[in-house]
Amino acid sequence: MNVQNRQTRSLLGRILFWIATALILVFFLFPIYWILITAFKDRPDITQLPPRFVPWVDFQPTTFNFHEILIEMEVSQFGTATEQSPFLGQLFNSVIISGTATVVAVILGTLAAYAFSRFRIKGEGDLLFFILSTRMLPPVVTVIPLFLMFTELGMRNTFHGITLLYITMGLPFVVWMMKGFFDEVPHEFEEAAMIDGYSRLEAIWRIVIPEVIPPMLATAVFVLITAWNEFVFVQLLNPLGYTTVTPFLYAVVGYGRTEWGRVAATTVVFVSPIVIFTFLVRKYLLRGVTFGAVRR
Amino acid sequence: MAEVRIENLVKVFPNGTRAVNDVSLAAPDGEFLVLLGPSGCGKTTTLRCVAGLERQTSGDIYIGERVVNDLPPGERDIAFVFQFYALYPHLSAYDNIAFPLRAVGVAADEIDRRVMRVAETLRIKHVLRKRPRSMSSGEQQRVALGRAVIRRPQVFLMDEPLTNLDAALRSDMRVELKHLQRELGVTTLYVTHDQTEAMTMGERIAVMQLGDLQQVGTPLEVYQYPATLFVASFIGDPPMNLIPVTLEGDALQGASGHLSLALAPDVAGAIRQKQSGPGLVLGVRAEDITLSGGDEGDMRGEVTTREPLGDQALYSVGLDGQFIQITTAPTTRFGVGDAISLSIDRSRMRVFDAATERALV
Amino acid sequence: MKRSVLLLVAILMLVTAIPVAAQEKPSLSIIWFEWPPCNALAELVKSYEEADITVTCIPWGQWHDQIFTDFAARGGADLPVLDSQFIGEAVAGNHIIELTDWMQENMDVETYVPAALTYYGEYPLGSGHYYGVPMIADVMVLVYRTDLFEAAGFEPAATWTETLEQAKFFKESDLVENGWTWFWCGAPACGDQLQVAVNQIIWSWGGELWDPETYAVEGVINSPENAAALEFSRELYLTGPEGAGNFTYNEVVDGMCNGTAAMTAIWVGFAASLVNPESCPQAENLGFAVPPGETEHYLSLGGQPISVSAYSQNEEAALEFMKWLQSYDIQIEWVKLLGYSARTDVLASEEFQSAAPYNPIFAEAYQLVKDFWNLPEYQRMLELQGEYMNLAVTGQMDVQEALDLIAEEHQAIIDEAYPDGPPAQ
Amino acid sequence: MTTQSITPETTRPAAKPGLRLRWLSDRLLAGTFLAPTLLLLLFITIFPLIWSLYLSFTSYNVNSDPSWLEAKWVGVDNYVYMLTTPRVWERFIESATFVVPTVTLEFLLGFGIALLFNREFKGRGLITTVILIPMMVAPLVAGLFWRFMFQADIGIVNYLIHDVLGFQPVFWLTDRTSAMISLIIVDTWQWTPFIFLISLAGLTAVPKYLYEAADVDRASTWFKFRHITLPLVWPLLLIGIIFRLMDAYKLFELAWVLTSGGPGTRVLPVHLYKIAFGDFATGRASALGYIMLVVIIALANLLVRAINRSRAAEV
Repeated sequence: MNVQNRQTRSLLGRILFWIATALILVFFLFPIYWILITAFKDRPDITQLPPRFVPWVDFQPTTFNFHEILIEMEVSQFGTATEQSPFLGQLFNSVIISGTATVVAVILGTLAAYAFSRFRIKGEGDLLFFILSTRMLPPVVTVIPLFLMFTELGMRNTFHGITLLYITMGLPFVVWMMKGFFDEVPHEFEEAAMIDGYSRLEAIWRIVIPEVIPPMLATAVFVLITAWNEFVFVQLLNPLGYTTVTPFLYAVVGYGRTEWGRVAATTVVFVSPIVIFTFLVRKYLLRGVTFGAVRR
Repeated sequence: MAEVRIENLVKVFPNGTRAVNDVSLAAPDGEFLVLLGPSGCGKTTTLRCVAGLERQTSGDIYIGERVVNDLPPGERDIAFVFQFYALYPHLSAYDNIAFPLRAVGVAADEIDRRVMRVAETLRIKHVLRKRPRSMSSGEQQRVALGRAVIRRPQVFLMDEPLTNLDAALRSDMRVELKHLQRELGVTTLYVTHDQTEAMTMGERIAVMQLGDLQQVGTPLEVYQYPATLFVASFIGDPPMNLIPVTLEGDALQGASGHLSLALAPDVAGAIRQKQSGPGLVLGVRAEDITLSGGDEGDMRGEVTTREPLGDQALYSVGLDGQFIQITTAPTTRFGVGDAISLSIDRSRMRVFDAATERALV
Repeated sequence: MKRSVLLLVAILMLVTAIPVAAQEKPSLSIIWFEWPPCNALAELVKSYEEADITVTCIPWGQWHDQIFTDFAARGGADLPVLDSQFIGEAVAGNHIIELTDWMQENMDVETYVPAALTYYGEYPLGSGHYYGVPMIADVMVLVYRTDLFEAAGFEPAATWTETLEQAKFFKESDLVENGWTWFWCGAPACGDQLQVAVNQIIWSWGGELWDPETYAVEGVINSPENAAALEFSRELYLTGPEGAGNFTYNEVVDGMCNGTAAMTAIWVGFAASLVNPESCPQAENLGFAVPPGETEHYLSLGGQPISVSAYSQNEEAALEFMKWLQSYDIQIEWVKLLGYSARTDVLASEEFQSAAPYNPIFAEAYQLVKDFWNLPEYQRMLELQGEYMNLAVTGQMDVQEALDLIAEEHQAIIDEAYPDGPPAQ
Repeated sequence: MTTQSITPETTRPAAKPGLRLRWLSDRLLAGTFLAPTLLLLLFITIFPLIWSLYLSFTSYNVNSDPSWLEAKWVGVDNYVYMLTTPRVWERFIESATFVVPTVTLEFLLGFGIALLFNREFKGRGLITTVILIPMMVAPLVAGLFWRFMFQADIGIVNYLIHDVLGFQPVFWLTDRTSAMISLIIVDTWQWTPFIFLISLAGLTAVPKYLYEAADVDRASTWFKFRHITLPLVWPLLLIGIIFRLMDAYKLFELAWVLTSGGPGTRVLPVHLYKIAFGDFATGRASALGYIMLVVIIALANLLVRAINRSRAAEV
């Protein structure tokens, strides 16, 4: 892990650096902060001008929105009918569907990438491009045929149906990323192991696997994000069974009055698993994302 | 060309290790000075400080008359040859060699002329179009050299450039490198852990250990008159025999009484005066000991092994749990187990103070 | 026949509860979009014994596409509540059954507001074939800040021009920030919001969208009256909040409730939330009136028809339920639950008039309803109208140029769909 | 060849009898490794591809035609219609005015920030992770909250511009040009971290001794950037740009929520959605879908070839 250690010796250089960093952080993180504090505001505070920025100073934070989405939601703004919020069930679905899809996609994709990198495959370039091109057709065109296909095969409202779809959506990214990585890992060590009598599989197990875990984790982050936030297919294919959170996210916006508080609260809870996972694998992110495109 | 002077150089890494410990050293204009020592002795760090790739904690470095402490590498007019060549993987050999000239905007035709001349001298014209990945390590090494030479710097700094070559190529390159340096007359600091390279290439050798400069001297001085126990043990193959002794009267006595070496009174006097404690170490090269069948030598013992080395024979004789190694003419015929006696050439032996490890006489 | 619209993505979501196989009682399913009347319907059907009825309310964004994807899958609810403009599409795909004869025997047809029956169920217009009966009637009511009107000495005006003067007065005054706020969004995701708002102004200026007999649009939609009406809309827009070009019902309700706007006109369906102090701070200061007219007096028709799916397994039970639903006393129950009926006798009934303060105004306004074309090409024509009129209202395009563009492209769509003129009646 | 990844001194595994027929196992292994991925891709994507390709040559309307099997074959009418209607060309231009500036801006910003952060400083680990959060937020939510912030009257952005700085308020979402600008801003906000991460990974992968050699060769900072950093990192950036190009080209949710597909931001997927789900004209929608596919494949092909060219010149 090489890091340029050009100490910005000059004081001016250091000041400019920290000003630039501050500006960057504000641009990228303020909207996140805005979502976070909106989640803790009740309705009047949300749309006030001048905007309420600082909790406890500008407004009294309340956990009302979280209560609504996690426990019990007042259904119609007019009546008093309330119903048990479906959010937690859907969050569980999101976890198992996106989680399984990510794990399987990363494993299958890595195996395929290894094959592309180590063995001479006929028409390798075209095959790789085909894999990449499966991600190019706009979903709006494929959504109807998939709907008909899933209905025909009875895969709607099932766990395996949507998960299979998410695995396929994740594969292109995994294959391209991991192939790049394998190209960078020198062949000599596997070959040496094989000369010593190890089969290719054992050589992989002993030499390659320990080395491949970091980039697999890095790839997993990207695949997870795509599966986690997917909306178009899940709300068409799984409206009744195994629904994930994204359709709920759409519905919770409400009708007549935009329920900013609820949307923000849902987002905060919905995005935190990914933030945590990314934080856990942050060390591997840099190392794993080179696509092997930088020659040594 | 310029003289390189290092004064009281100290380098302490952020994690606390004192890589260079108050080293002062000067390489006069045009000299090929070798920095020799085991890995981790601070020789590379010293070289990198001279190059400006590392910033010394304290001490001054002069190139020619200029103090270069605060100058970035680019402004020190030095060339650095890396151990792993550091060739730009995406550039051809030609572009790699031309890189330093392009960096300062030399005209294209001038660049072409000089690159061709360097390729000529280093016999790498045939690889100019190739990229590093498709060249042999020998060729890569010469391209790295080409990149350094083309700039006509005041100083060459080389960090173990030959270690990655195979044995045969390495000995050729030693000769070529030495010839090239003498022809260009550029002051060169050359780092290596290989004493043969040091002995054959260096006009002077600076031996370092754990950050300290042990000794600076010509190959002969360093070989024949090692200033410290470490230099004695590090230089020479087989290494110098080091026998713990004590001064009894005018004679050096071995621990088990098998060895007693009479000294000239003035020599014994000098030792007694300079020694800091009773413990002394007698240092004598294998070729400075003669074997004889009789029993009138300084020491008697029994032959434990005999190794024919082509132009010599190497004997080892057990004494107080250590082996004394003696090289003789190939024709001497003592067998294993024969009782022999050894006599030591007084004029070529060294006596060290066991505590300070420094040579006394 | 109006379509109320939500801001959200309109990609379909099926939330039809799978009907539990009742022992002998048949089970029926109804699908509608999620808003209070849908909950009211769920309440109403509980008192129906002949069948187990499940009412599913899905977010508006997915409502149109959900129903039609179910039609595509040859399934879906027994009794889909469509929007008036969907009738064309549904009939073209023969997804719903004809009710013309059934209506005559089972419904007191003469008690209904004639326009309601026509616009909710007849396709093609004037053909005498009916495919839907009114589920809920809806029309816009004028909503105004009573406290501001008192301060300014105003009364709800009868004409749009006078209303504009009032709005301008409020805009310049420091009593309130904005005069007239409205759902000006004409973008694809906003469905028909701008269109229903501006249509009633065009009709009130004596203008038309097209000629139903000859299917001609050129020369009709870009007539001088329409241009004047659109110009007027622009001035009305200017009395509202800045950048209201993307406003939807949400922003309008927000504006009225947090007190930054003096007046608007919105579907009566929203009235319930406007008078609920818990969700609307300005609830006490909001008054209701019949929206103004001009040389003529028309209002965009809202409400939705209910139809019987061609793929329903128990068509008989469905028709039975429809008969029950349309009966007088059930319609009375319906209005008690804050539903709205298209039957004049129910509208005149004491129960309806007293159910909510604005009901009498609704009854009066509902007599003035008029609606769009309900052709299968409705969607594309609606989009074009929305896009260009929005540019005109927000001042990014000259009014006449916008109308000419709409006329040209609408005519092209109709000519392509009906090469040899209107389909035989 | 720095030894960052595997040290040659890894202790050799104790010799164990492996499979005798080594070449068979290799080919067999290649098959077993590739099969699941290719089968899955085929199973899930093939039917939709064939289905929509076939239908793009028919006048099928999923709503009115009874079943797609009897859809009426119209040859290339749909394609001709799509390529000759001026409105469709407007959509292509509008899509381009979105994709090109967005991907360029994301590249410049992402790579710039990576260069800035490619040094040792306090909190480097935390900042490089926290800055990735925008990428993790669902596009709908990003659209919704940015819409809230860009709202002309009650939005914070105009509050800052107008009330605090005193400039004229900007109609971010309703004015034709500024609507596109706000769409670009939000997409850049959400996806610059993706390019940033890839760039930083590339920069840290460049061996440090190359820069040392360049320093010794008196190369200026710019010269080092131009002749070492860029050429080495460039292929990796291209891969990042390809993925961004594909996704920006397919963008739908953000345009639908932020500007409701309104004036100036009616990018192709929004138009495609309206045809597919508004008019249910599946035949036409599929045709437009395939035209879009051909365009993006051509673009991606150019970029992939550029990458291979840089690697192939490896002779």
